[in-house]
Amino acid sequence: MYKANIYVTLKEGVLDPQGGAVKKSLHVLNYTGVTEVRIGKFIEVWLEAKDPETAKVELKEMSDKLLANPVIENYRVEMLEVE
Amino acid sequence: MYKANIYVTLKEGVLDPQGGAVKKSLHVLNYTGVTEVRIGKFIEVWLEAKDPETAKVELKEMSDKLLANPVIENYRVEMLEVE
Amino acid sequence: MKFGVVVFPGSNCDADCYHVIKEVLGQEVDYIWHKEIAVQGYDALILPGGFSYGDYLRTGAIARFSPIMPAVIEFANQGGLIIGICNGFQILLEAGLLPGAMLRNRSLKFICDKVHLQVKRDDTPFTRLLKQDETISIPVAHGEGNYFCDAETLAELQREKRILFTYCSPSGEEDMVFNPNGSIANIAGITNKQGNVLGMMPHPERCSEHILGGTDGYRIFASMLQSWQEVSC
Amino acid sequence: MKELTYREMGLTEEEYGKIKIIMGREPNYLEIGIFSVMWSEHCGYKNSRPLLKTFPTEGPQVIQGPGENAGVVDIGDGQAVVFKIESHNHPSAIEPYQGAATGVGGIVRDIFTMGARPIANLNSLRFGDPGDARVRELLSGVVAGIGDYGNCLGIPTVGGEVYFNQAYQGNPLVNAMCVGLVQTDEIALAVASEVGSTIMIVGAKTGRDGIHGATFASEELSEKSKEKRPSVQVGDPFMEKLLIEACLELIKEDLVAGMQDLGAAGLTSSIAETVSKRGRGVDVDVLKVPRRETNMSAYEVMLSESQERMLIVPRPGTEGRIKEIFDKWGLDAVTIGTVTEGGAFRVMEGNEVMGEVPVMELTEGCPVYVRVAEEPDYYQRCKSYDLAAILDANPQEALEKLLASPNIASKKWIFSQYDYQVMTNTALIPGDGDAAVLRIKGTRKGIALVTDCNSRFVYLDPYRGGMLAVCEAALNLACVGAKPLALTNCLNFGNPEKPNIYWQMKNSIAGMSEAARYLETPVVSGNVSLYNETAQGAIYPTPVVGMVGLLKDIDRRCDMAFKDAGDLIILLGRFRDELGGSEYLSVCHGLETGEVPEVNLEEEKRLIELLQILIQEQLLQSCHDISEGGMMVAAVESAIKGNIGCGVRINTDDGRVDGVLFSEAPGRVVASLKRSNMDRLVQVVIENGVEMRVIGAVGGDSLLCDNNGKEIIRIPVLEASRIWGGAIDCFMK
Ligand SMILES: Nc1ncnc2c1ncn2[C@@H]1O[C@H](COP(=O)(O)OP(=O)(O)O)[C@@H](O)[C@H]1O
Ligand SMILES: [Mg+2]
Repeated sequence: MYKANIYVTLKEGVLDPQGGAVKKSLHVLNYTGVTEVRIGKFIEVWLEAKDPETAKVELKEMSDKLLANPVIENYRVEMLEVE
Repeated sequence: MYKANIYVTLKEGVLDPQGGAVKKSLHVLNYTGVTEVRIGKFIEVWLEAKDPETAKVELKEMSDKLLANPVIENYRVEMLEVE
Repeated sequence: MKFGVVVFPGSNCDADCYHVIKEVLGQEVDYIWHKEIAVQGYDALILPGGFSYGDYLRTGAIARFSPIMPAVIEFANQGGLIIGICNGFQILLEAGLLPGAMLRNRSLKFICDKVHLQVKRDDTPFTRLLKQDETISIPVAHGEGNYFCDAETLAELQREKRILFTYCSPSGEEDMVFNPNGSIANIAGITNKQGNVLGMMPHPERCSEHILGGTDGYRIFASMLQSWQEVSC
Repeated sequence: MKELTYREMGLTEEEYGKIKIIMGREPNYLEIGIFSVMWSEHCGYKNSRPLLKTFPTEGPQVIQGPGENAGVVDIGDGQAVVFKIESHNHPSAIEPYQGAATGVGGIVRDIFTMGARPIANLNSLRFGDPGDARVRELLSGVVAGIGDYGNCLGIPTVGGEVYFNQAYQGNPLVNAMCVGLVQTDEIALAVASEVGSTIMIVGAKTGRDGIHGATFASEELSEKSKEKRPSVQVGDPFMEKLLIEACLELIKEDLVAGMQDLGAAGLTSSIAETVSKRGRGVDVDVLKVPRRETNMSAYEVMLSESQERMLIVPRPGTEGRIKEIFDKWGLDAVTIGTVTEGGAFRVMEGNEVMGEVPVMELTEGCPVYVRVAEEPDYYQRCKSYDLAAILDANPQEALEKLLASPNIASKKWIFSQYDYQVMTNTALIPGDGDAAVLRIKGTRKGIALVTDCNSRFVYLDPYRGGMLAVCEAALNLACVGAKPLALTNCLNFGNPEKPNIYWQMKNSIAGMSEAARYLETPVVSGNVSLYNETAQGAIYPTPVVGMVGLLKDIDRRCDMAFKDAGDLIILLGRFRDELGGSEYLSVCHGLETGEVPEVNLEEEKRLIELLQILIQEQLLQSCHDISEGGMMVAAVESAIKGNIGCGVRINTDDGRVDGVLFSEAPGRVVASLKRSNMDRLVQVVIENGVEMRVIGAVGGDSLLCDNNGKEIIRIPVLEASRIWGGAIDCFMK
């Protein structure tokens, strides 16, 4: 059994209205030191695969196809082996 | 300048409709080894603070107050120093 | 009776609520801008639907820190009548005036439709003109109305009879099939312990005139008016 | 960012030569960029302008025709409606959610730019085969994008249309329409006339979004499109909501001399359009433009298509007050330039002149092409196709197939994702009538809204198809009891440089013009989207019509649901059995061919007027026009809506059975009425010179049809409702 943490973030230059709104709100709450906020997704996937290589390949495929939107998002996969 | 990665995840026991839907879609795409998917948020915050302790305290506060909802979510903060 | 409709920058049902109170119920009403810090002189507050701050991050999360909110909380603690509709309900949850939280609809899609509600109590300031176990028909329009709370809170809500509305079939049967968003125990609306704060996902202001296809919602506002008249006479 | 050549920016060699002559020198990179976006089809209408000139644009009801951000039509009592439709096809093909969302954002800005409060959105969508996974993805993304954006703004999305056809497989269409309400004395226009006036940019900060979007929208989609794709525009509906409120506040306080949204080609086109109207020039300093990203060049700032921005020309001395208002809404409002004499568009970076071009050459100077039109081979072939050789399908099976066709099936899967009731004006919600109806609070009036285009008809016969799009829209409005006032249109075609495509454009525009002229529904605004092609070919020619009508008394409106058992069902209009271009041929015989049914404008007009009278006199219980699926499907839809059965009788001497049941010949409606109203109704119908026939009665719990007394269809309403109601959900599961 494998567990993957997949971090999906907006590509540089792509507007992040959510991050912008949160930043403004943090300023209102007096955290004026905050200079930038970007909001992405943190996806946890548990999967069975015959070996770590297969798992890695599959995870990359699913990220490309489904988990991230390649037009506006980047992603990074981190895989752990669990029992 | 500090950068924090904040991971916001749904608490155990809280239904994750989005994670469930993604899992289903992955099965349809033939990734039948996927046993579970949970979707959370990956929040990146850049901030100025006089020292790392202050930064940490502030990050914890903002997470408690705004970034996560303790009724349904857990969070974890990871902080790095950047220039 | 004088109502105040609290307006957040992304509220969009504020004018609809204002219209119902003024033109249909015939009572006094003001808008209260979220940057105000007092709510004196009002007999009831409405937190209207909309997307208070774009509803980015979580619905209602940012609105809860608006300058007006301490006054709203104080008003609630003093026993003032507050109805939070849709986004208003979400804000009440985030502000802690009501327990629980909202998740995305089970379908992951925004849903705009007419649903049926079962009225659980008719002895509250919001439902006295309805009948217990009656089925009313009312519009919903939301992307995050999937109400969630832990088992303990749910038991408490049930024990204290704080669930005022549940989703049901046109003939009153409660079943997940008739629940548009997946909310726990088919919950559509709940009150606080004292019973003066109501949060509900469906929109009574959208069914308060015949031209809109129904008037069940009007009876909720009219209930508030009658309760107030009773207390103040 | 990598430098592009003028060709990559979409200019031809001749155009480039022309620019050199205008400039009297080699233009620099920024100047080439400015010309290329302004001379794109999207901004310059260089292939369509001569054709657009043929539209009728005037009428006593028209306050503002084409040429401003949106058209304006009088609805009495000092009030007017402002409306326009616009395409966002290319961005939606690349990123369906954001493409569609920003499409809504753009059209909404066009409306409040005129000083109007947006009160309704509609949309017209075309996709390929929903059996295809990519198509479903596009559909889901587009609908969610339209919904989320409009819902957040609190503008109800009250109507529209969706069609599925292989012709749109790689090139979906996403057209969004917005309607606003304005007091006639508060209409704002986009003009900057006073030399010395300042120019302000307000709203969102500028990033590198969608640079060259206008050019990109004027090219065919190819594999390369994905690479060339500019950084995708992301919509921020919350920002737009604030912008609406702030801008309308400025107008209420009469602070603005001119207002212009930033759409395609961003600052460049909005500035050029604002100052060129009066032959002025402008000095603009890009350093003053608030930015979201660092190190942006003048070129990038001028061409960025970042969303949710507006240009404002303040009345003298009002900048301070304007800033205050924007501050209240938490928005930027910054002075970036001045209106000058002499007509030069000068881009500065601080004190340095980065580029200078003559404004008029950007707008009026845009080259105009009258292309060659050539009748395509398929036209005569389809027109003369012998339909007599096609066998009648089993009526019951045919009806079931039609009800399950995604082009006819319930669109609830789509419109339930749109908040169609916010603002509490929607008196006829999606699916309940042939058009959406909104009340105008404080009056007894209502307005009716609709979009229409049967592109299969337009493909088979652009001239008739163009007429039909206008006629169907007008008839849909009449069916709810409204008087059609005026229209907006979005002309979606393939590559106009191809003679067959230009022929489609030319003829469909001619057909639309003729119908609009005859029905007195002038064109007050519109938009053109060309180059809708992929390697597989062009889309069906799709000139979408959006129309607005007026109801004097909103309490007298009519929906499509059958009401009471015993009510009679009538067909108003001629009994016809032409099957050319019908959904029946497509669904039951796999054919998209045949002669498009003839359109008789005089008949159409009489029917439209008759319906308004009948509904005004409250003689009808329901009314539904005959379109996709024909007479039988119209009756079944009314039955399903009313949750009650009906019986329809036909005779074979009326024509072939499938023709009578499923012909989509225009100028006809299926209505129901109380028996007691029959005498009066007959009298009015005769007075108005419309043919009429009783075809059945309402009642029972099944849908029945007899031919010469023999039952040919029997389906329980519940069953029909299940098929019709669930077809799209089935695909989308
Ligand atoms: N894209 C859309 N957006 C909003 N409403 C839509 C859309 N597509 C269809 N509808 C609504 O669904 C209903 C039925 O659509 P359709 O079958 O195309 O209408 P008609 O029978 O008048 O041609 C109408 O009320 C229409 O406004
Ligand atoms: Mg239709």
